Amino acid sequence: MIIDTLTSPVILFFVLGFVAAALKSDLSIPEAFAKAMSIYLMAAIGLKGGVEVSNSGVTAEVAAAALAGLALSFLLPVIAFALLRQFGVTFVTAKEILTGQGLGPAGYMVAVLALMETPAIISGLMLARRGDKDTAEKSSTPWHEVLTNASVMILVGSFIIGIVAGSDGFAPIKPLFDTGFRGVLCLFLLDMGLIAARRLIQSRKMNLRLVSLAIVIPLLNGAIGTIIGTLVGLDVASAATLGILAASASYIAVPAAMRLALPKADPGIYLSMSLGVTFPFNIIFGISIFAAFAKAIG
Amino acid sequence: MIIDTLTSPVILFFVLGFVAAALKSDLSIPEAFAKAMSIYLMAAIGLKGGVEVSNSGVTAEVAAAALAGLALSFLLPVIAFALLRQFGVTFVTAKEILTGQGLGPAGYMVAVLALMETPAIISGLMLARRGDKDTAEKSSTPWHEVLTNASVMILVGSFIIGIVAGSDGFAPIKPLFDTGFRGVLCLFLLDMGLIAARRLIQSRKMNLRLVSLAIVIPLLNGAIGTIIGTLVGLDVASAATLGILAASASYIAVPAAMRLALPKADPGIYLSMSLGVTFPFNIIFGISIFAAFAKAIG
Amino acid sequence: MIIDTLTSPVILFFVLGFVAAALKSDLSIPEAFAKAMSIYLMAAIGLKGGVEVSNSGVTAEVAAAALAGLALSFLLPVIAFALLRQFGVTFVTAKEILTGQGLGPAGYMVAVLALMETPAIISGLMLARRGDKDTAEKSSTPWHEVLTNASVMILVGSFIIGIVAGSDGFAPIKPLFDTGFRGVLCLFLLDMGLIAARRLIQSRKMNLRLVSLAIVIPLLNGAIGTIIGTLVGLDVASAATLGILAASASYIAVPAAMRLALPKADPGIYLSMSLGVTFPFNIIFGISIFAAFAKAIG
Amino acid sequence: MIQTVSRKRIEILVDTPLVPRVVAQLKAVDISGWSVIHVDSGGGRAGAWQDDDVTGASAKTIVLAIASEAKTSGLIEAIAPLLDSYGMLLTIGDVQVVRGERF
Amino acid sequence: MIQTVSRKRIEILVDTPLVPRVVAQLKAVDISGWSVIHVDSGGGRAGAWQDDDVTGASAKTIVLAIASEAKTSGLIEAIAPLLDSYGMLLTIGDVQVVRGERF
Amino acid sequence: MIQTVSRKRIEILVDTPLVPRVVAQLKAVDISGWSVIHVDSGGGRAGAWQDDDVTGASAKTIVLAIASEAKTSGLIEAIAPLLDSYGMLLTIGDVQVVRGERF
Ligand SMILES: Nc1ncnc2c1ncn2[C@@H]1O[C@H](COP(=O)(O)O)[C@@H](O)[C@H]1O
Ligand SMILES: Nc1ncnc2c1ncn2[C@@H]1O[C@H](COP(=O)(O)O)[C@@H](O)[C@H]1O
Ligand SMILES: Nc1ncnc2c1ncn2[C@@H]1O[C@H](COP(=O)(O)O)[C@@H](O)[C@H]1O
Ligand code: NA
Ligand code: NA
Ligand code: NA
Repeated sequence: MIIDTLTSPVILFFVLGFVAAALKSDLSIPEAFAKAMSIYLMAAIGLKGGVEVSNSGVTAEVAAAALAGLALSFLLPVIAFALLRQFGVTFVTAKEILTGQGLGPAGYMVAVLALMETPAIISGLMLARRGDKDTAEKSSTPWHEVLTNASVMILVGSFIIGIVAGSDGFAPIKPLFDTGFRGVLCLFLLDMGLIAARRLIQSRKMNLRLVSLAIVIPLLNGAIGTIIGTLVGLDVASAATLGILAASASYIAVPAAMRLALPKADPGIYLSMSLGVTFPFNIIFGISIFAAFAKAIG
Repeated sequence: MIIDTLTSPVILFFVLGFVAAALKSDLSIPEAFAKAMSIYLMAAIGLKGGVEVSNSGVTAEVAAAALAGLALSFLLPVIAFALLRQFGVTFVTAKEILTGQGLGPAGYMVAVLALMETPAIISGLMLARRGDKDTAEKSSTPWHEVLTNASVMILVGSFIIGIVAGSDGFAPIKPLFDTGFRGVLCLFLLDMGLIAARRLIQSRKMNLRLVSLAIVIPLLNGAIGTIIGTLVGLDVASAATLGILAASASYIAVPAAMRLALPKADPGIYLSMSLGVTFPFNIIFGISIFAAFAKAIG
Repeated sequence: MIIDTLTSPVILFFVLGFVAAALKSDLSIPEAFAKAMSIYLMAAIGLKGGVEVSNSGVTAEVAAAALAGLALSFLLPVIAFALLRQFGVTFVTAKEILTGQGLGPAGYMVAVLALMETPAIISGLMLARRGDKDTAEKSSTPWHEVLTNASVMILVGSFIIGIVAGSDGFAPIKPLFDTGFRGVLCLFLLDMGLIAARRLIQSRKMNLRLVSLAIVIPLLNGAIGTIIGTLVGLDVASAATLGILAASASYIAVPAAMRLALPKADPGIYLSMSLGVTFPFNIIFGISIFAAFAKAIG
Repeated sequence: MIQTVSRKRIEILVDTPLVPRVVAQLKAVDISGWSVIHVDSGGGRAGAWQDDDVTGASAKTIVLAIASEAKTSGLIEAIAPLLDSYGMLLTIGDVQVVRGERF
Repeated sequence: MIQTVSRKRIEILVDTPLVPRVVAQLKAVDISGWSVIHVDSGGGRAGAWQDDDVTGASAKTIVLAIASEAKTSGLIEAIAPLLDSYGMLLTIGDVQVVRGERF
Repeated sequence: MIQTVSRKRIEILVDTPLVPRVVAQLKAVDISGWSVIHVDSGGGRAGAWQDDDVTGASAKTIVLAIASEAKTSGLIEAIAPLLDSYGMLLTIGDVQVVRGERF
């Protein structure tokens, strides 16, 4: 199954970006285009999730997944305490890979993603604050920043649009948001590959302990997520997806919110671990691992 | 019918952008991407209009619409005198909404849009100049800037390309310019929603009189446009479209030309009214109002 | 056939850009978007070439084309000595135009393009260095820069991805990379038209001798390429394509590599000739000329 | 001849997400105008970086403000404690401006 | 030791559509070189703004020019009357340049 | 009162592909920090240009570095020979910085 993953164009483009940056190529994706792609991807997953929920309605399974996601999202930061939670792009890639293996997670899992994003940021911030007692900024609440964070807005917003529009309303915009989706994901992962390798090369403070943390903690969290997903009765693919969500970083949403809420924290090392280690690991191995694990315990 | 409008994803994305900016979210569409989308949208409507005229030929109806558009475009600035004429994006959105309601305007209406853009800018400039007698810039003619304005160029240029290429030439590029169109429009209106709300929040000089002007004048102009469209024998949808064109601002073309031609005029208040009030009003209410009015008198 | 070329939307958008810039319109394509389009186009041609080679396998014909391309790529700079070799965008446009005339070159020609890009840069650099004996930079090798050049990376990388993924892996990303291709090419050529005309207007050092060089040398090289292609047994369209490749500039890859390797050389005059003269000539006349020539000798 | 007056040109290099904080500090000392310029890449003690980070968390910008000497002193007092912890860089130069009343 | 000479560093903040006008003024006083830098956002008496305006009418840029003192004086005379009406901001600083003959 | 020290503000306008060369020169004279700002367009003896060139070969940027006077002198010596052949523009101004030990 890792072989399957490794021959998917989506992953191969990530590898291409990684190799190009490792070879110190001058290849780079313009910042504005990378941001546009991330907005497009978020809007597309939000819309598709919303349309699927508008089709299925809010069933017991949807509610169970949502509750499991919320619980995980609040608890995992406390369990892992050292690393902030992470979601987002990995989810999208996971969905593509799993679907390519005939293991498409239920459409409502995107709603779970949106649900998990927010409390994860909040828990992360609360934990980070505990070690930061004497700052003047302590009093300023980050809630507003978290809830109006660009990724949360676009994900939740387009999820609601998807519910309101339904399949019929979605039809005319489907060519852009559905058909074009995987191609854009390729180019986005090309950029993520470039960023991951450059982060690793430029990072000076990275050491073996941090690298293993950046792998072990997601593995742990992913296992917990997969188990809980299975316990609340999700199908194999959805449980694996919950595992992947629990193992991933919101590479998009969390760091900017953290930078604002905790100006004293250097984003460099966190970003290096998150984008340089955890993300490649999750993309290349994590997705296969949790899928296998979910199948085994499912 | 306003309900129909309000559940269209295109409008919902506008609302999402508006809400996000009103909540002071950091969501923003990169400037380069927004400009790219506006170029794409202009090229797409130009091409599609050209292809339709190449199919239908220049019939009496086309000629009537073109003449009505030109006349309106020259006269309305004089009638409304206080506000510059406005078209462009609203037209595109109107076309989507009306088509979604089985009321697709004739394809040649895009030619009318292109025809109206230029004299509207010119009339606006001439009126604005009357109150600006003592400037050194007075002598420098704005004609060149107006006729080579980016929006006019791309709209007229791709309209001509559409006529030359015809349906056959258009076929290979149809997937990008036709199928992807509505999706891009969603993302563009997301940006317009963000801009509209930010303009309103940041504007200091806005007052109730200006806001009502920014609504009443477009309503008046739209009514005149719809009546003239009906009088020259356009079908209901095309007459409504002419009304919408008459009610709208060239949110893209006019302000930059004005800034160049009248350096002393602060674009802030004009942009706040145009992007913050008239555009949202036209998108959410105007389209439905003129469609209903055209049906009533049609 | 030149008429056919001139009514293709791809070429018409180039003409539109050229005319707009010649009229000093303020129309411009945001830099980030233009770069994104060039990355997309390179990825798309690499992928499609790779998929075609994965379908056909490496036949004798593919090997012959590859060898002819490599030989040409090393030798032509020496023959033409005054002008650097040029490929890339012209190839893509040529492929569209020829295919539109029922003359689609074999898919593996894209591999030839990628193969030719690298030695062409290297030969060009070696020649340029001969006239630059006394610089401190002489010793620093440009090989690394050339081989990791962004265009080479993306072209070779996505070519390999195309081979690995094959038709099945390519299917899900085909809507973006295949169906949308020609539309994006239109917008990209719109930008190239703007750039070409602006280069010509702004260039102060251009004279008739340079302009004729910028036309005669590509014509010569293209003839040699077409002859060699025919001699090694390529079909008419592929031989014409080899001619076009031999006649073209890597408008994307070469100049940036040159700027780095030869800081003393002013890129201005080279870019003016390449983007302002050779590219428009090749696009509008060269493609038809080499197609006719290949048919005549084929 | 047109009269010019001396003013300070303040340049603050700061992570983009923190710009609102810097602007708040400017307003607190009554500096009412500022302009923000994007920084593409750079390097320092913490290594090199580019603006390619999709999260935007490590993007940097320069906040440029023209102000009177008095207001500038106020700003230095207010902002100096944050310089290190926020990873900011503050430089102050002298410039001449025409009609400087507004600064 | 390499010799440096004193020149003026002129910074003109202006609405992007007006850049050609500013460049024309520079050329009129024989300043033959300039560079244009994009400004992302800012704020002043007329409120805050970003470059998000698709019309481009309110986008701002900085025109940067290095010039001799004499040419700079000429520019100030020429451009001062426009500063207010065009909403421009002009600052002049001192810099050292190597091989300053060209400015 | 917060203490400030004098430093040099070095601005090097250079073709974007050559930035790594400039950074290497900065490092060679032990200037360890720099920031890179994109230049949109400009004009000089060789005519006007915009950043619209898809090849990136003629795009320009400003490398900005704050450094001590001693290091700046070293840089001028090292970089002056390249200025003309590389088509670079180097200006040096005076600025005050807070906690200047790091430069
Ligand atoms: N003191 C200042 N320092 C830097 N930029 C300023 C200053 N004042 C105004 N600006 C810039 O000039 C623009 C127009 O200023 P104003 O005319 O005061 O609204 C602002 O939006 C800022 O971008
Ligand atoms: N006096 C100047 N002030 C600011 N920028 C300049 C100046 N002279 C030249 N430049 C910039 O340097 C580039 C190359 O200048 P040149 O070598 O004179 O063509 C120009 O295109 C401008 O971007
Ligand atoms: N001496 C300097 N001159 C200009 N920019 C600097 C300097 N030192 C640091 N910077 C900028 O500030 C950022 C953070 O610096 P540091 O905290 O030293 O890593 C760098 O990445 C540069 O963009
Ligand atoms: Na990037
Ligand atoms: Na925007
Ligand atoms: Na461009």
